[in-house]
Amino acid sequence: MPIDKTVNNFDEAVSDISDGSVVMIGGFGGAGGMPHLLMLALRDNGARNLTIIGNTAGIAAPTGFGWPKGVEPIDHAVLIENGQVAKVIASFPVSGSVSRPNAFEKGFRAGEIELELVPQGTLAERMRAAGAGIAAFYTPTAAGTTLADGKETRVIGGREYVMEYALHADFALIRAKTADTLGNLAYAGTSRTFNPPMAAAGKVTIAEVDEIVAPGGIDPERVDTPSIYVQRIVERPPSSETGVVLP
Amino acid sequence: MPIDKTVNNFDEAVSDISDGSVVMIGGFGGAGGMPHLLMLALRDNGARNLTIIGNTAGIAAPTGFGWPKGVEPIDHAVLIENGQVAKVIASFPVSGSVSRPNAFEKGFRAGEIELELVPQGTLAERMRAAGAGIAAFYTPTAAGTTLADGKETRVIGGREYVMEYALHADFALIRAKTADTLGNLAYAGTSRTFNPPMAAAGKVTIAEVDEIVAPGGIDPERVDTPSIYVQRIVERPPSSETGVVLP
Amino acid sequence: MTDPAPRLDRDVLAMRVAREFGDGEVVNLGIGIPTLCSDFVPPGVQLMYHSESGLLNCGPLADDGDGNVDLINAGGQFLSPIPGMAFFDSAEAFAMIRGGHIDVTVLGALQVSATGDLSNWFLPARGVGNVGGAMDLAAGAKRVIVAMEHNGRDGTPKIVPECTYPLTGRGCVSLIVTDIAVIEVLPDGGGLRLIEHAPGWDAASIRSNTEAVLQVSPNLTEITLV
Amino acid sequence: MTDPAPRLDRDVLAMRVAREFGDGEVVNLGIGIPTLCSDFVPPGVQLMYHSESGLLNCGPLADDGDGNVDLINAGGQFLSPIPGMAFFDSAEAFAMIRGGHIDVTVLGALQVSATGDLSNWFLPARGVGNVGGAMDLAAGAKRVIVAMEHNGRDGTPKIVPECTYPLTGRGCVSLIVTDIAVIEVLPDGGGLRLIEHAPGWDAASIRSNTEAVLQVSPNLTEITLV
Repeated sequence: MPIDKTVNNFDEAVSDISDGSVVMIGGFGGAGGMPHLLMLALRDNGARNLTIIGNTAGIAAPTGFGWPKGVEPIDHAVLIENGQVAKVIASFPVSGSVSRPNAFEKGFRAGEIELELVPQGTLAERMRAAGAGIAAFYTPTAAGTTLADGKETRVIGGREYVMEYALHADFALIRAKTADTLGNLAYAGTSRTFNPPMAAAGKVTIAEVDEIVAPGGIDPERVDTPSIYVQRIVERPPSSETGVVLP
Repeated sequence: MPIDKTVNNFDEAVSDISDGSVVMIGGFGGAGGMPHLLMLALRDNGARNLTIIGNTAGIAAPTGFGWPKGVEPIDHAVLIENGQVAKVIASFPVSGSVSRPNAFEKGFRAGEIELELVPQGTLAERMRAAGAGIAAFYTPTAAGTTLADGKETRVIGGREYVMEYALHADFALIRAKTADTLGNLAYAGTSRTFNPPMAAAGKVTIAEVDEIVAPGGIDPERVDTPSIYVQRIVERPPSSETGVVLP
Repeated sequence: MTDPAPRLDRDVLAMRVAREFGDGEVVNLGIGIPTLCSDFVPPGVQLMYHSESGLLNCGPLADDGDGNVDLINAGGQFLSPIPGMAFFDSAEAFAMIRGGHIDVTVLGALQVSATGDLSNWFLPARGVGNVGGAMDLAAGAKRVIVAMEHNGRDGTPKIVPECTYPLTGRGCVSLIVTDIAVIEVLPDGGGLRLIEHAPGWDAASIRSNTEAVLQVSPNLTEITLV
Repeated sequence: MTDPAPRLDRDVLAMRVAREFGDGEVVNLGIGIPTLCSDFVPPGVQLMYHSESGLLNCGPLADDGDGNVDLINAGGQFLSPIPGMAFFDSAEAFAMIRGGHIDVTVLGALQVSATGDLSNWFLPARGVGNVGGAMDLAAGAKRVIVAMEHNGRDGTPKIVPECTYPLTGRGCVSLIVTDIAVIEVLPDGGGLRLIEHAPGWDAASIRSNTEAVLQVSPNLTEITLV
C-alpha cells in the first residue's frame, strides 16, 4: 500500500491521547509554529492529568507575545484553563509581566500544577537526545545554579558540567508549513524552534500543517523533518470552516 | 565592512595548517561531498604528523567506492602516501577487500600510523557534541564490545551505555555545493554526511564549494550549514584550470 | 557429513528475508545478501529505505553510467531518485538509527551466538577492520535480522554458543535466516529455536551444522516464499 | 547620598555597549536595554545577529502591521527579512550558543558579583520565573556583557560581593556597562576594575553606589561614545 499518513480531522488525530499522557507542544511561544487546532482538539478530547512539555506554558494571552494585534491567542492556556494539566516542563512558563499572570501561573500558585523548569537549550537538547538514542549528556548550562540542584555534575577538561537525561513524550503535537503524504515536513522561517526535536522525541508525532502535498511536492533538499519521525499529518481547513481565527 | 569569507585559492585556504594539526576531512568515502582540492592543497602544504579524522582513511583508490568508472580517485590517500599522517580517527579506515589494501592499511601494518576506530554514528555524534558544547554523552552503541574497552559505562533505564567524549579539530576541510559570501552552505543529495557536524566541530572550518553566490543566493530555508560554523570558503575553478579531473 | 539437499542460493535466502518486512516499515539493508532483499519485497508491501549515507527513501540502483556522485547508498553504489526522498547529514542519519526509528535492519554475520550476540565486523586474521555503522545498527534498530550462509567456506558452523570473533553487539539479533534454516532468537537468553528448514533438510541435519543448542519449534515447517 | 550628575539614559548606555562589538562578530542581544544596542552599532562594523528563535542574520524590527508570525526574535517581536538569513531549530540554535559560536551576548542583570557571577532570571518575591535561554547564553557565549542600571529602583546596589538572587551562571560576566560606569571583571577571581565613569561621576561616587570592592584603573577615563 502506498504510505499515506494523512488523518482526516483534528479530533481523530488526537483521539488516543488519554489521562496521564505526556504531550509535547511545538513552537516557541508566539503564533508561529504552534499547533493551534491540535491543542483545541486535545481540549475537546478532555484527557486529564497531562504532562505538557514546551518552551512556554502559554504566555501569549496576557502579553501578545509573537501574535499579531487584534487576534485572540490560542496556546497551552486552553488546556490549563480546562483543568487538564498536572505538570508543565518548560523554560519560559510564565508571562513576562508580574502583573499579568497567565493561566499556568495561577494554577501553579494554587498548587494545582507542578513545574519542572529547564533552561531552553537544555530542554531542546534533552528532546534531541531522546530522538537520537542518547540516554544522557553533559552540558555546561546551569552548572553552579539552583537548576543543577540534585543533579550529577562532573568536571571535564577543567570545567563543570551537569548531567541531563533524555526527555521523551508519548505524543508530540507539532506544526509545519507543508507535509507530503509520507510525512516529510518543511517549516517556515523562525517557526521551526522546538518542532523538529519534538518530532524525533515523540513516540507518536502528529503534525498540523497548512498543506499536504504528494511525495515530490517538497524538494528533497528542503525536507526539515524526515518522515521517519512523523506518524500522523493533518491539514488545517480554512478559517471559514473551523470558525477559529488564526494568523 | 561587509562580511566576505571568500579565500582566493586553495593553497592560501590551508596555509596555516601545520605540523601536528588535527584535521577533519568531510564526506562519506566516495567522490561526493569530499574536499578534493583542499586535500591536494594540504598535500602541497606538506604539514606532517597530522591527525586526520574522517569516515574513511581513503578507500576509493583500491575499490572505486562511490567514484564513477574511469576517474582516478582523490582522497585521504594523497596525504597518507605523502607521509603526512601520524594518526587516523575513522569508522571505515581500510578497503573492503583484504587483497587490495589501501595506503592507510600499509602504513598501519608498517607501524607508521596509529588508528582510533570509532563506530560511524558515534563518530558523527562526537563531532556534533563538540560543535554543540556537549562535553560527553552516553550511547548504547558498542556497549559490550571491544570498542568500549577502557571506557566508562553506565546503566540507564536498565540498558548499558558507553560514555563518549566530544571530538574537536583544529581544522575542518569540508565540501558543499554552494556558499554565499557570508559562509552559509547548501549541499547536494547524499553529499552532506560528515560535512555539517565537522563544520561545527572545527575551530577553523574551510569549505570547498562549486559556487560562491551573494547573500540571498541561497534560500534561507535551504541553508544546511549556517555561516556561524564556517570561517573560509573557496570556489573550485574549472578542471581546465587546475588540470585535476574531478567527477 | 554431506548435505542432505542443496542449500538455498543467495536470491532465495533474500526472498525469505524479504517476507519479514511489514507494510510501511523503515528498513536499513547491510552490504551483500541483505542488499538483495530489496529485489524481493512482496507485492503490497511498501518500504521506506534508510541509508547511513544520509538518505530516506530512494529508487533502485542507477543504471550503469547514470551514476551521480551525490546520490549513493552506504555501499557507495549509485542510486536513482524517487519522489519523496529526504537528505540529511551523518549525525541525523545515526540519530535515526540509535534513536530506534529503524524498524528492521538486515545484516550479514561472521557468527551469531545462542543469546543473539552478533559478530560481523572484525576478522582477527586481518588485524584491522571497518566497523562502519554496524554497531550503531545492532544497538539501535528495533529488529535485527541476520542473513548469512549457515556455515563458513570451510564448513565451520557460524551459529555458536558464544562468539569467538569480536562482537558487534550483545543480544541484538532476533532472527537468523540462513541457506538451510530460519532460527528465532528467544528473548531474555532463552536460546535459539529452529522454525523453518530448507527443502530436504531436517532438524538433525541442521543441528549437525550448528554449534549452538537448537530447540525445535513444534510447528517446524519447510521454508516457503509465498 | 545624591547623585553628583545625571545618569546616562538607556540609549546612551546602549551606545556605549555597542562600541564593544567587533566587525564581523556574531552577537546575541537579550531583551530590554541589550536589544537597543543594535540601533547604535558603529559605522564600519557589520554584525551577524543570532536569535534563540532559530535565526542567524536578520533585518530591523518590522514596521507595525508588517509582522509575519514566522519571522520573530526571541522577544516575540516581528522582524524584517534580509538577504543571507539562515533558519534552524531550537536544538541547533542552542548548539550554536553552548558550542561557543556566539562572540558576544549582552544581557540584563538583577545582580553581578565581584567574581562575575550573574543573577538575572529569578525574583524570589514572585516565586516562579522564566529561565529561557539566559543560562545557556551565560555558559556558552565567548563574551558576556551586562548592560543594566547601576542601582535598583529603590537605589539598592546591583554590583555586590556575592549574588543573593539565584544565579544564572558563575564567573561568566566579563564587562559591566551601567548608567554611571564601565567595569571590567578581572579573570580568575581577580575582582572588579572601574575603567570608565559617566560625565560628572568619579570613583568615589561610583563606589558609594557599589557594594562590591571596586579597583580603579590607572587609566580611568570618562565614558566616550566615539
